[in-house]
Amino acid sequence: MGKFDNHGLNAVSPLGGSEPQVDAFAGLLIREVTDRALASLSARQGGEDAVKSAAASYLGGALPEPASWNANGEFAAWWMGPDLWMVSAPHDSHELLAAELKDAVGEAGSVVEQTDGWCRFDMEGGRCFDVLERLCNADIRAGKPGDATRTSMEHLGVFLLCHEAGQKYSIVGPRSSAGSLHHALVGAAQSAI
Amino acid sequence: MRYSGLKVIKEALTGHKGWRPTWRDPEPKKSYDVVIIGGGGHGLATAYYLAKEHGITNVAVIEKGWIGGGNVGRNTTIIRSNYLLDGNEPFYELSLKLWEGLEQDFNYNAMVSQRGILNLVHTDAQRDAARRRGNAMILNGSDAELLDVDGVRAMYPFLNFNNARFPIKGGLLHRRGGTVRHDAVAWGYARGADLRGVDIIQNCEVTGFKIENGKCLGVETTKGFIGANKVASCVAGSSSRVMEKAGMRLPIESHVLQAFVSEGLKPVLDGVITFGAGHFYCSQSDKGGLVFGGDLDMYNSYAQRGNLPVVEDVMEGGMALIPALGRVRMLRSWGGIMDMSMDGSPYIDKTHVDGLYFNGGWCYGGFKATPASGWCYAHLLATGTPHKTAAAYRLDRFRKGCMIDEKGQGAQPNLH
Amino acid sequence: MIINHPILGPRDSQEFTYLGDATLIDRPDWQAEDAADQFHDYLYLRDNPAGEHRELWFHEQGDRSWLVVTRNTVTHEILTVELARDVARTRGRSK
Amino acid sequence: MTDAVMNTGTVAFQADGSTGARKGVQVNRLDGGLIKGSKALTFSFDGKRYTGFEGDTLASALLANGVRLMGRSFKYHRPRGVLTSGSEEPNALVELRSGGRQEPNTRATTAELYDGLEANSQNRWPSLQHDFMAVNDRFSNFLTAGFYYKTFMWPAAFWEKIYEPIIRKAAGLGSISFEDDPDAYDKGFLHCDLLVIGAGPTGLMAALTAGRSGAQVIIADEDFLLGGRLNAETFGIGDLTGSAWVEQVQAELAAMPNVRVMPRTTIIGAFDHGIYGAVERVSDHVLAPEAGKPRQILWRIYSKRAMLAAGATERPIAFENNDRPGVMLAGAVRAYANRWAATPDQTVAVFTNNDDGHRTAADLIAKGVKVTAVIDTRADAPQVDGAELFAGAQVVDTKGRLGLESVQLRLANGTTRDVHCGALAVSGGWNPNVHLTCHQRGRPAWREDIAAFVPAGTLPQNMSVAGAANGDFSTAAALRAGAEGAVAALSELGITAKTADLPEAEDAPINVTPFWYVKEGKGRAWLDQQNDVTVKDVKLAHQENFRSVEHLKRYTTLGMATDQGKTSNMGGLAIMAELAGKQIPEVGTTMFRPPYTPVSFGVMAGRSVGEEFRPTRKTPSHKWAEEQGAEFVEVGQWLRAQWFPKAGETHWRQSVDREVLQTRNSVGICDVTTLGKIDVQGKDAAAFLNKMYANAFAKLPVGKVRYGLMLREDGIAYDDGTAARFAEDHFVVTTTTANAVLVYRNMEFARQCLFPDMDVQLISTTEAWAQFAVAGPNARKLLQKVVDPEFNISNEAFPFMGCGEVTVAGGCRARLFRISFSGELAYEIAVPTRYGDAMIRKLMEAGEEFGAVPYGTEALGVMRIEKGHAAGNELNGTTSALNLGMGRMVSKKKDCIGNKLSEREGMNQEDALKLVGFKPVNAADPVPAGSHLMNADGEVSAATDQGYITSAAYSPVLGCSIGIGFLKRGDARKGEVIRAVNPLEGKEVQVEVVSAHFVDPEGERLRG
Repeated sequence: MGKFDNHGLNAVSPLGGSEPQVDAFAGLLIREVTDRALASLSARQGGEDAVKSAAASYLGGALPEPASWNANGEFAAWWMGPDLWMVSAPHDSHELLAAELKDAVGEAGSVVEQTDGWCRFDMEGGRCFDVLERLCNADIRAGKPGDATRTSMEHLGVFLLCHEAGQKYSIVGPRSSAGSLHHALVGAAQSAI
Repeated sequence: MRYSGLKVIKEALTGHKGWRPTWRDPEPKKSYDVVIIGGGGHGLATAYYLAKEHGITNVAVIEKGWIGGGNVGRNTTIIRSNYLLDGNEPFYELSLKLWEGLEQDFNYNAMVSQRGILNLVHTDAQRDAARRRGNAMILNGSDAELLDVDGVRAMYPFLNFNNARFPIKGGLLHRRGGTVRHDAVAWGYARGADLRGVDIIQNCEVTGFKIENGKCLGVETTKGFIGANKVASCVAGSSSRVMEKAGMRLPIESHVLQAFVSEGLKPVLDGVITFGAGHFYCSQSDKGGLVFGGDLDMYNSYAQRGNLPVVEDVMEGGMALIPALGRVRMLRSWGGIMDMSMDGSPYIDKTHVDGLYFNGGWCYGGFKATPASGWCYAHLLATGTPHKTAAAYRLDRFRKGCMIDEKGQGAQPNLH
Repeated sequence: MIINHPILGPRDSQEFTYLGDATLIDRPDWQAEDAADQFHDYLYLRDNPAGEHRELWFHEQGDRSWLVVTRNTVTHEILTVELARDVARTRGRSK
Repeated sequence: MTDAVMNTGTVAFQADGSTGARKGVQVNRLDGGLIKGSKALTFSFDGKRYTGFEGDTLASALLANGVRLMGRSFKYHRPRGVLTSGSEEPNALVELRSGGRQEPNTRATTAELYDGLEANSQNRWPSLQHDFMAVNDRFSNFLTAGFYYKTFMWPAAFWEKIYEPIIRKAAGLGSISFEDDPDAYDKGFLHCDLLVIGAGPTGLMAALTAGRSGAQVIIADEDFLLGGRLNAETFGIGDLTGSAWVEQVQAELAAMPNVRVMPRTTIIGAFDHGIYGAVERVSDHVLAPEAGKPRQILWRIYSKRAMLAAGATERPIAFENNDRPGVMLAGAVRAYANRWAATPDQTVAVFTNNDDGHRTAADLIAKGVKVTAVIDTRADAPQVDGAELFAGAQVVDTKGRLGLESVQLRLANGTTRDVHCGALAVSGGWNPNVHLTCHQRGRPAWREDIAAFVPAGTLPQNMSVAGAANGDFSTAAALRAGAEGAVAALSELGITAKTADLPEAEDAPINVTPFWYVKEGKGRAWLDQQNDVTVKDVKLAHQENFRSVEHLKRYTTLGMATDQGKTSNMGGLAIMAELAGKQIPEVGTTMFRPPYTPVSFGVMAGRSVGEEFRPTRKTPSHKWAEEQGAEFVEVGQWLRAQWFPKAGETHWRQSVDREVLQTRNSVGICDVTTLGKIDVQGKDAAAFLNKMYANAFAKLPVGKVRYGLMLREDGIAYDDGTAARFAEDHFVVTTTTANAVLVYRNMEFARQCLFPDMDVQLISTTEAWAQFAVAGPNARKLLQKVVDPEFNISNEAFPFMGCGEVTVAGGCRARLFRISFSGELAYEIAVPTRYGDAMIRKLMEAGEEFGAVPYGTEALGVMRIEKGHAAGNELNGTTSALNLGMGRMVSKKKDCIGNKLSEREGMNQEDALKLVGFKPVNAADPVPAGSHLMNADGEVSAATDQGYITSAAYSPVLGCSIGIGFLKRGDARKGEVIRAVNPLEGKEVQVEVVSAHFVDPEGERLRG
């Protein structure tokens, strides 16, 4: 699960394992994802344009519009709120993503390491609609790739990122509740499939 | 006409010909000594005690709809005297004592039933708070017992002791707490007041106040002007609407509180029980329905109805506490408009307008307060001075920094 | 209820936390002559209308925007929704 | 009929052996119907075994088996049979299933038959046939409406002791098993352009029209079979039977990906802005749900438009003894015959005030059932073939103890006549199902031509009503209304739909002459059969001035039963109107409220049950702590280690004392990740914190931490924590575990609503860092083994209240804060959460030589009480900085949240409560938190109350219990001996008032 032993401390996944958890159902796969580094980027007052252009050159593409996410090469980013984005990159190559991003945007923006604030589960397969409609109020059947929706699942606030409508989604939630979120996803899958 | 078992038998044997109207429907007189706005529990109780305790019978209670149609007719029927703060507990203890003698006093069986209230605690901090409150109750002449988890299990073995997210650690038991047949309270006070000469005027809405040089002379209504030496507002959730007509802004927000009843069941729950780790409390009516409720819908509202999220939240709490309820069905939901005050405690006070009085801010504690509210409001109206147990319920207490904040939530009404 | 978020479109009110009357934006000047009275009225008195009510909602399970929602407290109909930050600026708030 | 039924794929019984055989068992089973005669199902009622067929309900199967007696009424325990064929059933309620699945008050009319179904009658003892409580019926004259308000008052004590226990025991209907419900429930969310409520001719036509336009459509019906009344009538549609047409439409809808057909799904409520609640009964028609599958699902449906096509409910006519088993609604009798091939008896009479009732006679005759009479209240009643018609006649009484045997008529000419019949089909006309239109502000309006209320007033936003629910009762009208309603609703959404060519269908006019109750007769005529409310009760309510509909309902309990008066309210209103000399619309109606039909707790809770009631938050060291055998405690949603028992420790106190002493004597480690952490950046970050905190922050140097106190605007303290300055424009703020969310919300409020032009950015980082407190004289020595050598953390280089970024364990980035909650030389060290598990192990390993201990929340609590630090119990929402002894911290020189209102007189009185410490005079005495404080002598009362103890613990350092709490003028009373009273537990101890700083009051240790 990534190059974590770059020092004397070994990492564990949000679910507490040394390897990411995978759960398989007929037509659905739920995968714990642990190999991404995260950093939040917010524009300072008056720095909105500067941040956007600086981020664009660092990420190799524009920051996403509200309620959406995009990927540029190894980077991905989603909109969290007004003038606030979450940037993600491979953990192996960017464990210090926050520092890199701060260098890129300088005084124009504020950057905060978020890597371990979150857990992420990817849901793949033809039954995504049937399972997600048991979990959140987002109109997923009307959704499209690139949608980034903040919603709640079983009392937990999560980001729902659509990769391929009905086929692949990422669910990003608070790390300390990874167990509860995982239980909710698996429970919904068992119920719906 | 006096009600009694003998009377019931006599009437049964003579075709029930002798039952008379429980209250008259008179036309309003030109003026009264006291005009009470609001034919709810508090208004009717105030009229009753004005007549009975102070001999003031030239009184009208004016109600825009049908009497008892407000919160006295849409609450969860609980009575209790288990408050923490000195500003509150003596008042609610007075209320509970009045409940205890009420039926004989007004000759109407309101089914006052003291089967006990158990507030569950789930953390050590809650136990500490329960101990402080229990001691305050006892110091104020009420009753309280601190139960450990085994004590709770002995009372209600079917609560969730096995796989609870927030395990039960004990509870504060208030044996004199209980329930009352809510509608009967309004009817009993109405009958008692009517028998003593009070005019109860239904379908009569106040449209304005007649105020001249700082003195209130009466009210404009849909049935014309009604003069009064004293006008006493007592309209709970409608307080801001009514007092606005007298140019007042109040420390009150109106919020909707939903309540629920299940289908009738053979005995499940003897007393009242409140969940300490979620929004759920429950009792069982004499008819067999589980009467339960939880938290406010949270947003300002004058609609006597709520929305689905709160229904779910409440019934999630029910299942968390009593897993055996899984297949019990909720039969009906309804909403009442709560006059939420800024510190969770009520107001019984004069206003800046001479002859205009105000009673409100009961949050969702109004029902249990009905007798004491009427008693103390009548005392204020009759004597001009606050009753000693209600002395803290002043409108200017926030200016002075003397809040009575049981929950410690500050100036946010929907959190009280 | 459904709140039509100015940035995100219709969202379930369940995602929001309610605060209350939008006049809570108009925090008095602490150095005013009658600051004590102003703060009292600001914090404790409410119009509490039966009808149109401008009120503050926080999109806690969403984008963390504070919104000013104009809603009818009798029908629950929602008339307008604005970003509280914009409203605050138009009401002269700055630093 | 037979061919058509063949077409529908269901099996009709021919006059052959198999039918005969079946009829042998099921004496009242008829030919035809929409049941699958090929699939026999066995079930039991009150222990007796019966056979029915797939497609039966419990009620239809019992009728087919010749069972009419199914229940007892609530008050008089009168024998009762089934009145209706749907969810409005007031009488035939049973306990379905057993054990944890026992389900009281289940309507036999909606319970789908499955093989092995087990049902029992309820509210009777010892048996349904012989019910002891039926004695009440003898005393009915004493038990009139509201009688209990007038008696049971003497002697006062008897109410709770004698009367009420008897009443409570007698009250209620079905019973629960008290076992946990073993089934799972689920919830979900659906979105659509058009929600169609009801799948009768109206709803199906609407769904078809909308579906063909490509719109997103959901059509839901509470029944397991779509079609509504079409399944109960013999109408044809075009050249098909009704049921054949339904199957055809259903097939087309099923083929549309944009249409979701939801049978067994009840729309329970219409909520704000087009949100509907729906309950889908996924597994109630089987013995038990499949593994992992839910019993029921609660759907939250977000609709842009909704059409109510819920049909209508027939209403009875009240007459003497109209409640005997066998007296049923005419439409129900028709439904049992046509859909379920069952009849309540082989001889049936019909009593009606409208043409529709005549259909029942015709259909029964066609099925070979003997119709002994058609009694029509109208003198100009239409002719009847195959049965004797009594026009202008009324039913004045009935006979038959456990089941109807005959009815007595009064004919138009005034003479009376007895008519033999085992069932009486009654029709008083139909009421549109307006319920959902009333869930918000809708108030139905009276329509004279159909003598019923129809939807009116403000309907729920974007809801329309069509078909019988709107008072258009004919099939043709329903089809038209459904199609046109769908087109209209969609056009509002900019979707064009075409009205399909409507098939031919019956278009009979409504001929009804209002007739509510038979006036003659001394006996009782029932309105609300379940609650035993009779015409006499309504008259008594009127006599006693309970005349408003709401008073009528509440005084008589009319319409308060499990059916919510679906069949009884109308009659009550009409009679009250007559008595009051008013028109029915003047009297008005009571409120219909959610749910449309009762909803189980289980489905409203969904998957949030047991330990999953709410999410659980786990600390980074959770797994390690489990390995140590730690006891855990819920702190908000967090699970935290409470203490770490060692082998041989038999009482938690032993563990906690050891953890405290070892920490104070050497070093202890505690996971403090749960404290809220908010990252604050921006040019105005310092100015912003200066507004948030009561004390000053502007001048806090970089690399330093400062304690901060937060006030509410009302001047009451609500949270405290630290702010560490990592750069001029970068702070990390900590909050208490409990208030993390609240503080963040308040900061965002200030940022967006109060100071919108401040350049400040906020984000929570609570979960991103695993943070550990390392406390005790050996804390530095321990950390020096973990922090990489290039970082100098000596006392000089890294003094008290210092903070900085370091690396640990050979390059793992970390944050180090020199802050102390325990009062010892202490640090908090944070690493990225994924390394938290490794970090706690690393710290323990490094601490081995010092005998380092992990400590839990208990030891943490003991040490903070020993230091007199305020926590949740002290920050209880009613205490000011002054009370907490921090009055001087509140800056008067700046504007900050809360400082202005903290100046109010009531919060600054000279006898204000002050936080102080308490030591028992007798060291052995405990001083429980929650005790109240009283002067050394004088009475113990609320009036003499001096304060209270907020937190208490046994201090292993002092060797006695200690407490902190609030005492009037406490700071001026040190040394005074007072009493801590705890009457709740019958305790009173003498305590000495001391400083709250029990240990190291000068604070030398933490600077060491």
